Amino acid sequence: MGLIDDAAFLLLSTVAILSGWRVFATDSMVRASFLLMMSFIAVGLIMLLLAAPYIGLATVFMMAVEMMVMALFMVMFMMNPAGLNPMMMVHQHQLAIGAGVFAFVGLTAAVLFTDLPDDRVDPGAPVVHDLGVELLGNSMLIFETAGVTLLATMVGAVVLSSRSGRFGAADEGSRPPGLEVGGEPAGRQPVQGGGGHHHHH
Amino acid sequence: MPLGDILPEIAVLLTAVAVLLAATFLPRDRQAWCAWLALVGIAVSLLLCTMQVGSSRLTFSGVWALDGASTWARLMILATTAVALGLSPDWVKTDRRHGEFYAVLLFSCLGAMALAGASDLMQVVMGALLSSVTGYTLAAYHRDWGTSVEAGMKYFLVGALANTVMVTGVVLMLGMAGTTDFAKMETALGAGASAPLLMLGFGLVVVGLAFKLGAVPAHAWMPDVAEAAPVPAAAFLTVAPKIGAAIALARLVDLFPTDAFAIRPVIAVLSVLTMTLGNLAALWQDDVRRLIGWSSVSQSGYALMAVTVVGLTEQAIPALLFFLLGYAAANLAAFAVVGHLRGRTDRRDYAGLAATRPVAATILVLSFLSLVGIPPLAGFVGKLELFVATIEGGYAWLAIVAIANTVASLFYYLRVIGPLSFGKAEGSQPQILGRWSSACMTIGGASIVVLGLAAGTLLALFQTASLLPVTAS
Amino acid sequence: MLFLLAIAPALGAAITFASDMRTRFGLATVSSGTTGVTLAVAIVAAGFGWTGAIGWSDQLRLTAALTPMAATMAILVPLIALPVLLYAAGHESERGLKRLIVLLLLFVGGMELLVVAADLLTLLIGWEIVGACSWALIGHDWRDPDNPRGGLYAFVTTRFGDLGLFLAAMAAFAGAGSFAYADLAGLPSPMIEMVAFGILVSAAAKSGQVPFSPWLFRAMAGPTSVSALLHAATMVAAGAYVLIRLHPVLHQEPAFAPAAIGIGLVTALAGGLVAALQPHAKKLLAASTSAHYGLMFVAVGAGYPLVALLHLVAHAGFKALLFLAAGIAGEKAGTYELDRMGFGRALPSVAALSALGALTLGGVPPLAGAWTKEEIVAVAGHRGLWLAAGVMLAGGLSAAYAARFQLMAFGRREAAGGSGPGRLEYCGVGLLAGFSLLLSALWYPAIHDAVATAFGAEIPSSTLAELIASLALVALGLLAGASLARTAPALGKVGTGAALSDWLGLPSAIRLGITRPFSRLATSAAWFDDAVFDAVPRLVAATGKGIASHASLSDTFVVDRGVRLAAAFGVWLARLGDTVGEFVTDGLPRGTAGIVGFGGAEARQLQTGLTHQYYALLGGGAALLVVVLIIVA
Amino acid sequence: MLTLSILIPIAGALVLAISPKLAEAQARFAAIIVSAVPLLLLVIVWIGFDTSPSAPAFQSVAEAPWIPTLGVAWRVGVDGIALALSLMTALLFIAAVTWPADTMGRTRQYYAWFLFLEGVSLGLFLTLDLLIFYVFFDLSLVGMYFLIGRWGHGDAKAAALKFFVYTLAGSLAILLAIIALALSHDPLTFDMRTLIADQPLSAGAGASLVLLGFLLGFAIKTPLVPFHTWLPPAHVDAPGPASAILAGVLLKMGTYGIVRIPMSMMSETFARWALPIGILALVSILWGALVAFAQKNLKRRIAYTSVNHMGYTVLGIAAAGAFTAKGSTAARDLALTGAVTEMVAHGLITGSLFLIAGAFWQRAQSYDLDNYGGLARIAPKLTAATVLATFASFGLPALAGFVAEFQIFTGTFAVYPWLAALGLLGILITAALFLVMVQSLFFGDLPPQRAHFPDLRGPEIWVVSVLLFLVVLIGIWPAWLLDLIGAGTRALIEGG
Amino acid sequence: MTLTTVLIVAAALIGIGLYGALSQQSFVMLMMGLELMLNGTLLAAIGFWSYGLGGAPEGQLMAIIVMAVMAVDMAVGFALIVAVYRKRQADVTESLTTLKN
Repeated sequence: MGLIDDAAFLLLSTVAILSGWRVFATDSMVRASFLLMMSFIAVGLIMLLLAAPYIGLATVFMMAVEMMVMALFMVMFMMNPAGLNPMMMVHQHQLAIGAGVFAFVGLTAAVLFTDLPDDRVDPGAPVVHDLGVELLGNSMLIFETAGVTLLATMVGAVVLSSRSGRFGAADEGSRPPGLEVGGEPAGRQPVQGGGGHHHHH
Repeated sequence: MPLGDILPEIAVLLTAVAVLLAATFLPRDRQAWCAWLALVGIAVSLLLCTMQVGSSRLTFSGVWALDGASTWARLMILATTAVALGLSPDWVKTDRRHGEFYAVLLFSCLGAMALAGASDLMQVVMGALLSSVTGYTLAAYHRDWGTSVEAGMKYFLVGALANTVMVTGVVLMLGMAGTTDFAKMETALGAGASAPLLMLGFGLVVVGLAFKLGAVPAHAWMPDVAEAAPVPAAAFLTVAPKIGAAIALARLVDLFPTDAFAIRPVIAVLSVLTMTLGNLAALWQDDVRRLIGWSSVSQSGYALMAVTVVGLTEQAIPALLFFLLGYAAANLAAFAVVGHLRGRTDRRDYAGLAATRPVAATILVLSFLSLVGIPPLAGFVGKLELFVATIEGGYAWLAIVAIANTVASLFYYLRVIGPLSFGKAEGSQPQILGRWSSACMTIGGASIVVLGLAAGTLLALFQTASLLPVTAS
Repeated sequence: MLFLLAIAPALGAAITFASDMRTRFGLATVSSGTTGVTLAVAIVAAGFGWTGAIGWSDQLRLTAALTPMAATMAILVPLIALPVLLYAAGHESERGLKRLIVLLLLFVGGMELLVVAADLLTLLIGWEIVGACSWALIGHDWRDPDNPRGGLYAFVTTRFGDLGLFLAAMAAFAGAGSFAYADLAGLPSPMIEMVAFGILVSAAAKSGQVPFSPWLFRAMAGPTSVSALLHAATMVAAGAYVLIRLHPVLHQEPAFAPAAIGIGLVTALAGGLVAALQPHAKKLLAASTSAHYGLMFVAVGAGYPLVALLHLVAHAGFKALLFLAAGIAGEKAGTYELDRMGFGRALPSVAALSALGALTLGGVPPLAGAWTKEEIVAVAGHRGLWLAAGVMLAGGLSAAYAARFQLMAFGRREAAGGSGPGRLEYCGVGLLAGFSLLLSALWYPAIHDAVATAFGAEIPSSTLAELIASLALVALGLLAGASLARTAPALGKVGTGAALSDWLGLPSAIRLGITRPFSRLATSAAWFDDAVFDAVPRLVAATGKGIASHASLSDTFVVDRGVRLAAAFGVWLARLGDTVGEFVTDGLPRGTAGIVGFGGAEARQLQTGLTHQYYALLGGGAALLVVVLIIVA
Repeated sequence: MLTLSILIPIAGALVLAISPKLAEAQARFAAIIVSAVPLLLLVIVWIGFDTSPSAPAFQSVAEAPWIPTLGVAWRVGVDGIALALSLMTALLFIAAVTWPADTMGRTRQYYAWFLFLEGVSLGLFLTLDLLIFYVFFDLSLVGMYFLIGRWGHGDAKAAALKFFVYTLAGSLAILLAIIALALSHDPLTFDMRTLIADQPLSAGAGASLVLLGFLLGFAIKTPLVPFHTWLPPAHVDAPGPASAILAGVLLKMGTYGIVRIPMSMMSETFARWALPIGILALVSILWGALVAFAQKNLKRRIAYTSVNHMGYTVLGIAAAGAFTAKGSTAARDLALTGAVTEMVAHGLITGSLFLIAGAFWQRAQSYDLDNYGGLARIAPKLTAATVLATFASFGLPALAGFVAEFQIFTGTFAVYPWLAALGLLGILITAALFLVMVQSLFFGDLPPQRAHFPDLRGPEIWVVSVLLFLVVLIGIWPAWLLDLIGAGTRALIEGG
Repeated sequence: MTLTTVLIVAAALIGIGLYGALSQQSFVMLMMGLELMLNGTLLAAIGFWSYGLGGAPEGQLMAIIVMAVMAVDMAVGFALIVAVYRKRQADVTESLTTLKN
């Protein structure tokens, strides 16, 4: 059991890390999102190994859905139609690598230098049940807040992204009042009046 | 389930939902009704919250703190929301979906309140998250205005990283302390074990809260939002989340025993960096809104002074509360003036305002002087309390740094006040937004003065304000 | 009550000022009335032994009292002032005449206060009022900027001396807790020196002793009557008077006598020489004043204040007389250059009166001045032969310039012409001449013995040898003076003579050594103040004004400022090497301002608008925070 | 009574600011009336003031809570020192308000700010609470900032900004020191009387630091060299009446503060630092005089003499505070009485001088001494007033300045002989510089462009006459003033 | 498979995520970096739950919260990306530089 678990963990973590790394090494966004999904699924499976069936599965499913959405998004909105063209857009690369390595090394060091708690979960414990009790008991308020947050997120996301509303184009007139009535609003404005430009190689 | 303990929040939530529904069904020219509806909700909530004054207990299995700090902070947040709501209708009325604006504002208010009352790291995370997502939305609400969406996007990007960092920190702290419940954590930390991973987690949580607070190193959004978000949103976002986060951070710092962990000096350094950076960056600012934004950063630094000495002196919590109150009043008044003047923001455009719009000019001057800490305005009493607390807490050097910063800050406020008072107006009289902005402005200006003069009463109330789970020794 | 003596003239001045009296006669009436009343009060006060006291606070009390010598002085002042004021009312230009009279009366009042003072505070008050009045009087005709400049010079010089009196008062308080003369007797050691020398210095300054003498020349910018009063009975006399009055105290300090004698003798000789060379009538008389007060200093130093007082009285009479006469001559000539005068024919009566004064000045017996001078020779002789010789020499010089003055001013050179002096002027001159003549009675042993008894002091008698030697020198002096007047009328106008005649070059030495360096110092200080102390706010402002870009920032701040600082440093070092320390300490605020302004610009650069850099900032900050937290923990 | 004399002008200012219908003349008249009320009230207090040695130090005391949790309350009361200064302040404000000024079309605001400043200044002198003291200290900056910035000339905005920023730095240092001082007392209180009685912070490095905070703040406000550079521009660019108030009243806040706070409340520490303070004062005396001597600008010249005069004041205070050092009680009492008298005298004298300087600007828009000359011809009254004021300023006897300076020097000499002796040079230099100034303004030739330079007129004559009358009165018969001041200094010196 | 190894794997994911967040120009890719960080955090949470907390339900709750954060960030993030793209045609951080200093 132990050996198999260890082997599975090794394999899954390798997959998680490698695919995670590949996310930023591929030149297609769609591919990147599928790689990310892979990483998530690997982590979800590790969680299953860690005796967290509910969370593990939730992760797997949620992320699968989420990555689909992401891929869809890229196809729908982004400058890279179909998201299939090769592309690689990075900045402050050295620094980013350094930061990543630093974060990894630092966290690892902290982990190694810390006297970690050791209190294994009882394999037979009704973990899902416990979670349910927690959610509707002790941590009720947190759960409720999370619910409100999701509601607020939906409202916000809809407001920001919807193209048209009940009264026509949703964003028409959605700007500050003019400095004089009917005039232009005060303050700085984008140089090209809102035009961005793309950074293709 | 002690629902009674969160009645004010429930009131806000229900109002938000009601506003949302109303926004969906009301005809376009009646969308402003949503604002009044929201105001009524806030009023009810304020009333309910007032009834909680004096209570000091943990509820919802220790997740929610009903103590002086929380109650007063939530009252301030509600009042802030009310002012922002009052400013809003005239400002966003050209927007076709401004009904939702009020709803999001209410949700955001809820988030800040959740932060202020949170007595559990997970609740802190949720509060921060709720406050953040609504904040992004508010900042980017002018979807047809380039800088507004830019500000929202930047706010989001900084916030997303900060929240991620915070969540990581919370996980680490949970792992090391075995709990996220403050009361239990206090016991765990009382043992004095300072594992690297725990400190790491704490540091990351501090960064996450620094984002809400607008403190270094996650302050970058503050000037952008102040400059480009809709003015009511800017007014709200530079104030309300800060109040919540300051209380949350104070609560967190208070968990650590005063002798075993050297976290307070670190907070002090953060405070110094924040106030200095904010002031320096504001020094040559020509855009008044941005200037207020940077000054808000520096004010976060001052607020951190009180957080530094939490647990070291009884004055820390009264100082923090009153400082936040004074800051909120002054900042809201300043934004109200800007809003009232239809977003007028170039420093040079303010020339001669004292002659053309004397009331607005007076209130702006008052609010700036209050932010400097000129007596007897509210800001003065706040700073006084801060100085008393820091000196009593053994951080006199911090007070000296704050003083140097205050002097520097006077310089840039005067860069606005000067032309405003002494300059010659060019062109016609500046146009204004409407009666509601005028009312907000007046309320803000009056409260700066009244809060200063009536400081005694309030401070006496704050004096008894407890901070659970640890009461200041 | 005694303060009435000072208040009376001041009151007269106030009444004159308030009235719209403008005529010469009217002013003459008022002024003679006032001085007359003052004289009467003085006599009554002396007779009844009045005293006075005004309490300012527990520690400050103004007191007044008269000793016999003080009483003499109190009477002398109005006595001289009366004729001088009459003369002034008749002689001086009508423009501003009222102001002149008012100020002269105030002047008298100040002097009286000084005379009756019985403590250093009261003395100081009178002392400085006299000084201030002299400023206003010398600069009386302010339309010519030279006159107020003369007043300024006089005032500042004498005020420098006044500092000595301040010092004396301070030391008295520190030592005795009181300013009263009576309490000065037992002062402990460092205090008594300060009192003695402080008073000596201020007396020397007031009395035009070396090295303060040049101010008397500058004081000649004032009207003649002012000069007459100034030299005879008020301002200048105050110096000698205070030494006489405080002699008992001053003599406690053993070093006082040699110092006073030294100053006095040097001034007497130098003054005599300068006077002998002077081509300017009034300056000649002014130098002679210094010289004669020098003689009084010698007398006081030698321990005979009464002798000094008597010489002061005699001097007051003839010197006022001579000034008034010189004024008349000067008026006629339109200048005070001696070689342009010679009004023996034109103004015979004035010439005769002047001759009386000149002979008294020259020390020709049996006139009063001769007797008092011989007394000084005698007291000097008690001190040592060399001192007596010095005094005799001074007497010889005195005779020489007296002769020169008389012969040049009132010699018979020009025919009569134009009008003579008016009645009021005659009146003044005549009264003074009478006074001088009257004093000659001192030659009678009975009289001077009576005086000695009255004052309770000893009057030494001079030896015959001294008398003969002295009179021989006087005769020699007269001859020399006469011949100089004939053979070298332009003496002292050009060349070495001119240089020497202006106080032997002392004024230029003062100018080069004190005035100019001071004014340079002040200018440098002002520059320093602007350039360095003010650096903090100015730099902040400067950064705000013109400096937008980073490059220009560094240019202005580093390069330009460096250059400026270096240059400034050089100048500063050159000028004021000793204040380098200040410069260095002030680099700190200057630098702070620079950094703050800089920091302001730099801090904004942090906010690049590029989100990924905010990310780096956030990440870096978090990393730093965490690392510090872990390390500290 | 005292509270009223603070609040009435402030209320008057508010009313004036918000009554748009008022005509210019009405506003001015109202302001004069309101500004006179505090003087009246204070005179009443003065009449009832007991100067006998057995009387309590602080009289007419009143108290109302403000922030009880911090021990802050509205406490007012006067001792001899405060009463003398507040009387002078009230008088000078009437003078400044009455002085005809160019209000640049904003008459109501102009007078409102003056009244505001009057209330604030009186508050500072009358309060017995440290924090209220600070409140008024700061508010005085605000009032003056607006007066200079709005009604100044030249580079007024910059001068006002510099003034505000520089002096705020000082006042914040004071705030910290105040807090530290109050915290050292258990329980926390800002009551001056308690702190004077208890001397809570008596020794140690902490006490020195607190003292340093006070001194820095007050040295900036006073100002002492080298913290004085805000003063000249503020003066030069301020309107005449504002300059008069700045020099006459605001500078006194610094010296009064030194007397009232560090010297009274931490006398041991102050005594230890008295010598350095005295040296700083000496430097100010000499430096102020020296720099003033070189100024070509009328107002700058007067401004620098203020540095010099405040140096005298601080010198006297330093000597008076050096109680563990040598020097008898009488001498220290004399020095302190002199210092306070100097504050009053300087207020009156320099107040008049700046008003006169303001008259020059109003008539000819120039302060350059080289642009003037021979004015005695056409402006005899102006000449007389100026001469009298300058004489008083350089300490001529029979005028107020002498009474003050003589006491300072005499008192100081007994404690620090060298400082006093060197300080004497100051009165020589100031004499020279003022006489040169008088000379170049009034004597010599009249430049043709000044041919129509008007003499003092109307209210100007009255204002200057009253001020200078007091200067003369104090010079000749100062007993009434010294008695009042002495009541305060006696309690301080002998009680400490 | 111990807590240490799990945490190290989590650290690796966080490190990579941070790299992505810092290096990617495109908003979407940047967000992927953040997601990857959260992924690591999620793993750490469950690791702690499993090995250190004795199965205390708070660990699981924490994991749910991490997921909530992910979801919320995603949702609002995409909404914003849409809004920005529509108004500014911008999809990389470098395009948004109006607000600075």
